[in-house]
Amino acid sequence: MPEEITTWFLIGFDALLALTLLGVAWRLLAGGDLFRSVVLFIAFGLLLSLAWVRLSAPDVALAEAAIGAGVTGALLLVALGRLRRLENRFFRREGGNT
Amino acid sequence: MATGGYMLLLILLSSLLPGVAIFFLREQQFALRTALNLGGATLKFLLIIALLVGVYRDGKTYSLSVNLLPGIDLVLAADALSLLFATLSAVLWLVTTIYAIGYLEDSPNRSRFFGFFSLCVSATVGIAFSGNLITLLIFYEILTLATWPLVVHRGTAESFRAGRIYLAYTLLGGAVLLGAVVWLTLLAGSEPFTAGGYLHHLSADQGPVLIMIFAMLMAGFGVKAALLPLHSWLPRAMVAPAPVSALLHAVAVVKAGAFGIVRVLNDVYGVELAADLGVTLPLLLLAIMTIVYGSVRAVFADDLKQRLAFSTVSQVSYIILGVALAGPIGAVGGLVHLVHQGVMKITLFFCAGNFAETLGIHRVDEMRGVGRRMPWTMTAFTLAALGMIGIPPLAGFISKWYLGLGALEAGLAWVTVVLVVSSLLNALYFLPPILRGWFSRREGPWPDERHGGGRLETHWMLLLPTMAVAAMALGMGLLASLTISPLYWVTFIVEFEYGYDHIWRAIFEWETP
Amino acid sequence: MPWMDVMADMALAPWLVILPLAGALLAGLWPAAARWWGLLTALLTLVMALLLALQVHAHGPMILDLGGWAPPLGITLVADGLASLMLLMTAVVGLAISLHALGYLAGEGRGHWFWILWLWLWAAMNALYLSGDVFNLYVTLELVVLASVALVALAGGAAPLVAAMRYLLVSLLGSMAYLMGVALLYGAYGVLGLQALGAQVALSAAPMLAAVLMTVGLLAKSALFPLHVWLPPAHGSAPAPVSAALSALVVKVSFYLILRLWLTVFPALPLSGLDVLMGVLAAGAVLWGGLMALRAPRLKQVVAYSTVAQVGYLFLLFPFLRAHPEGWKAVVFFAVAHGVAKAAVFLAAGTLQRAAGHDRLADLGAVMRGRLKTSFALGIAGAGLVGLPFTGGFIAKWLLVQTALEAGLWIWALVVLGGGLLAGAYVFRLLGPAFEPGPADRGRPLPAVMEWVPLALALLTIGLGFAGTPALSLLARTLAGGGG
Amino acid sequence: MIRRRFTSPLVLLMSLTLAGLLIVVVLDLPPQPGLAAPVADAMDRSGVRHPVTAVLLNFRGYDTFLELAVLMLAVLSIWSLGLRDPIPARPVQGPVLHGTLRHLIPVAVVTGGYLVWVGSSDSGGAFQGGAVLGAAGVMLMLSLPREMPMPSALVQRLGLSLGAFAFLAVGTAGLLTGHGFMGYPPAWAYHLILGIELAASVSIALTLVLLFLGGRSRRVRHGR
Amino acid sequence: MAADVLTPQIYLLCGVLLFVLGLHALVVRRHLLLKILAVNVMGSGVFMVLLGVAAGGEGGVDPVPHALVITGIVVAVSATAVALVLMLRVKAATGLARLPRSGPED
Repeated sequence: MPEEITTWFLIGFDALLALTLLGVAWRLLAGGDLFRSVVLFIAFGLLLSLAWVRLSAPDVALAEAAIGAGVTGALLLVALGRLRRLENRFFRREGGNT
Repeated sequence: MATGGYMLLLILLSSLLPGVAIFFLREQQFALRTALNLGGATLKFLLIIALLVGVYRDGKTYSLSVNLLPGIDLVLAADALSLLFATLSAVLWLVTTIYAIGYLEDSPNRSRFFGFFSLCVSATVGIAFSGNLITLLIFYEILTLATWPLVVHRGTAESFRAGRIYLAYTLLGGAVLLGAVVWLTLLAGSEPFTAGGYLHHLSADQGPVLIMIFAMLMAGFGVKAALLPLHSWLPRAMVAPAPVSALLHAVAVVKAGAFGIVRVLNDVYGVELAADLGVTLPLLLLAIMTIVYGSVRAVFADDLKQRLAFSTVSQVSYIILGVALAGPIGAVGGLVHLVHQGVMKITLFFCAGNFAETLGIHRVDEMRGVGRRMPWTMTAFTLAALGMIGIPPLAGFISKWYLGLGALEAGLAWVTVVLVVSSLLNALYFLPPILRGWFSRREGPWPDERHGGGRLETHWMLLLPTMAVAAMALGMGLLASLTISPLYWVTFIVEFEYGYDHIWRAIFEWETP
Repeated sequence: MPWMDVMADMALAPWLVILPLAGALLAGLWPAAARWWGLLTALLTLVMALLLALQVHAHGPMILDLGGWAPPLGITLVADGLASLMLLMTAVVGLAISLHALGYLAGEGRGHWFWILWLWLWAAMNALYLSGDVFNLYVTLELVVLASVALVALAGGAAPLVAAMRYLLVSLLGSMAYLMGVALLYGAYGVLGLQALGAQVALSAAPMLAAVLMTVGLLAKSALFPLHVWLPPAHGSAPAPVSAALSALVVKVSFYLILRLWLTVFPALPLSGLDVLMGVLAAGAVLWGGLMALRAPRLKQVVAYSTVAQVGYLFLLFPFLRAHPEGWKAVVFFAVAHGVAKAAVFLAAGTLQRAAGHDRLADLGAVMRGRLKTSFALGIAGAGLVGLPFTGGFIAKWLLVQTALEAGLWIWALVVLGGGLLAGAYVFRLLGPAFEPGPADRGRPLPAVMEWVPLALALLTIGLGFAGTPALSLLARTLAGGGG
Repeated sequence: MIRRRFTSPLVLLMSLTLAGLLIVVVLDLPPQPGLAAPVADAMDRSGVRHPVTAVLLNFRGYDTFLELAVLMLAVLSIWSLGLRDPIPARPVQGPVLHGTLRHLIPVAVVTGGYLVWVGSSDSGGAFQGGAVLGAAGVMLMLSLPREMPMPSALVQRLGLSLGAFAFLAVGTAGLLTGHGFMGYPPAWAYHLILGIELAASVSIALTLVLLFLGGRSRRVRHGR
Repeated sequence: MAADVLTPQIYLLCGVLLFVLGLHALVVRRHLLLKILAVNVMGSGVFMVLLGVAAGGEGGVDPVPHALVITGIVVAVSATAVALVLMLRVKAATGLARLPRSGPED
């Protein structure tokens, strides 16, 4: 019965995807290295679009990939870069004082 | 809307509008400010006379109502009691205005002072003309708002402290009052004041609730009337300028409280219901305790204004005592004391202000020999003080006489003992300043002499109002049997309130045997 | 009135969104003329809000299907008594804020940003008041949040920026909780319209959880104690027109939404427990806000803490909703009265601050004596906050106490009365410096409009003291929920 | 620190409780028809063939309009926060990246345009198309060694508000011509929707680029 | 058939857990960037619930939640952009990318 096998395969895939999503979310929110969090977030967005496809929502998948992962990811990366630079500036200023 | 309701509005506006205008005058615009002050005061006086003529000669009724909430109106109405209080306020405002102009000459922030002064009188007249309990509450709160700036007028740390205490008491009283009025309105609706009360129809099992509400109302009004546990703001408020003390003590604030208690007892609960509920006796006891306590404190007060303040605490409770006796004769005594105490006390405060302003006298022991230096003021002081003690034929005697008769009528003979004791205490604290003023000799200079050199003993704007009110205090006693006397008026009110046609005749015969 | 009949069929509601939004877009396009667009918008919006209130009062609630698509499919605009009263209040206060800003921001290089963001905020609030769809409400809510966060941050400086950040995060948290509620409701009933949901919601787990999530989310936005931390720095350090807009208007937005939800969507759900919890939080807010206002050293901080306290009254809504069918009207009237009075107080404070160059209470006496009109506005509007007679605040306090006593909830009556006492204490504390001895000083020269607008608004507070009956009869034309 | 030690377990407990409640509720959601049927019934009057686009731009066009407003407001909010620092300096790009981008960007532009157009009948639409266009713009930014000169402030603002304006104009026109606010005459619906989509996608693309820039540059002063 | 029922259920469950995960991180994490990420994760959780509902409905796939989620994604990116810029301003003004005196609720 190939149909049933396909069905169970897909369900297995769904479960795996859900678990991966949860794992990625857990890791990215755990803190530590911010850069890693941001990269994980972008990956999270891409995995989400996969989930949206599985939920028969191709429009949402497109939007998620372009906006949720793409644009938000770019925003996060730039913000992180600026944050680092601000940190350096503060660091330098404090270093100069002492 | 009955005919001529706008007359009442006009009376309110005659002090409100000048008041608002005065706020925005510059300090130097003396002439305009004085014109506005006196113009407003005179206009109000004339309007009240017109109102009196309208009510008593032409039999008109005046009322005005504005809707506030569904079923709840702001009602202004003129009945005999409101006319009594309004007339007292208008007359005393006129003289106090003149006095205050003289007293505050050259002091700073006069525009602000007279602005709030006018607001204060508007609120008092509003209280007088309130046609129901909600309206009374509204103007009562406005009075708080308008008098606080007067209490803190001098701006010193001490006056701010007094202001804080004043606010703490009056706002708390206002909150309690609001709760009580809302509660009562839920039970009985927003009824107009009705002679004999409007709560009879409430079922008997609501007795405890009605007692609770009564207690709250008494607490709310008792704050301003300086009833015993709630009195201590009053002596502290003495830091205000003399005309303010005069106004606070003689007319506006304490009388507003006493007036509210009279209204509640007569026109909301009705004396019968109040007596049935058993609330008049506790009120009577409270009044008596306040009378004795105030007198005792006055005896030990060295500062002249403090002494007068404690005297006020004591004397205002005569009014409450009178209505709490729950009989017509006692009510006559209480209500007539509303007027008499007002006129006498304002005389005393004017005199104290004259002493302080002219010679820098603040303490009783500084009054030595002041009778020679300021004989006119001292005469006025003596007349009013003797009146307070209750020496015949002065005004205070009449009040006490009726209070005594009322007590006998109510079968509470022991109350007369209290009256006697209180009168003795009155003598104890009023005679020393009189004796010192007339019969002691002054050694050395006055503490701070200012108005020297003139032909008069002090500024005419201080002296004239003082003499006017002193003359009134004298006249009210001497001419008590005339139809324009407060006594006649009060008996008319009581006759109406208590529904006894014959009582007033009976009283009158009793009084002039 | 024949013209009322002509108006009967006119769709006025969309204009209340179109006008401010068009104004916002135009102001964004020509920042140099932003203030004139703002003023024009304010005037037109006020006229429209008045007409709408009259229309609703005369003909009852209006429901408009947007795009001609009937409810399960399309979005509706609902103009009923509640919405039109809030719109009217917003328009009146909005015009005052706009006029005052004309003076306050004159000559400020970045002043145009105020106008742009303020018009956006106005459009967003109007859209929210009119929306009849839970998801559409979410979008309007986000608009309100973004505009008000930007307005808070406009002042620059560490404290406003931190406050803005805090506010944004709390709001986003609230929005997400709200959105989860929407998702649960859609999952359970498959519709998004408020009326349609209200007709279906019955006592079961999904709507209960949705109600809790949405309510708690919105509470966080409305700064109810103890979620109020961001409010005082945000409202206290923003430019005066912004403070006025935030304290008088934005705070009411999430309150309105909570009320709307419980009136229309969730009336079938029991409130047991929630009412006591909310009442306790409300009492905490009243007490804490009042005490902090008594201690704050700066004028605008005092007023900001006063907002924390008065938000507490708003959430007496819950005990009232449970115990009294008409009780919410008292709270709405309070919201309106507070809106007008608080705006007047903040604008007056702004004028004094501009004149003196600072707003430290201890050193404000001279300017308060010199700027009498403004001090008066402060006094009258302050009396409104305390609930002294002849102000809308008095009527509001009366209604609150009446409702509480009528429902037998005397404890909440005590909270209202006690809160009034605290308000009295801090309002008179504000006025104190005016009575200290010393010279009068008008301070820096200011445009006359900055003195007249607070005064006019303060006088309107008195006007509200006589508006109880019409306001209540307008509120009676509110769409009720529950079974249609 | 004591406070944190005390609150962390509390937060965890509350989160777990909430999770439990949500799971119970979500798994127990009753089957309901949703709005699939009403949407299908109304498709022939919507002017487009793709249901999601019909919902977005017609049935719930008001939502989408306000969503455009949110985007625009976000840019304005960011601008109002003051001038920004220039984008962090990037290493000089090699020829590979440069070449790739040279081909990728036109492809992205075409894809974006296609997505907008195809939105009326298939998956796609203004937001997706606009996002791809915006992404192309962002890539362009990243590929240039120095910051790209942006068009003048007025042009930026015009482009930014184009979508919202178009939507508002069409919506108001509907109100004035008797089709109700946000209503289209069915015959014109397709063209109006396509027009709005085009305008919106331009605005969205520009918005995304501007969001990415995160404020107006400190280096180039834009006059008002 | 099983997939039609189970797939939405799996994602509903996942969505709920993402929501709570995000909520917890939003409250507990102190760095603003993490808080912002947490809000986004919360949002994704809600979107997943909405789409799960859409996929599990009786009458086939429901397009309305799809439209809602697209709107939601755009709103989320707008809010994220604003929050990120604000974070940078806070950092520039205070030197910290976290909220001072952070209580449990912020």
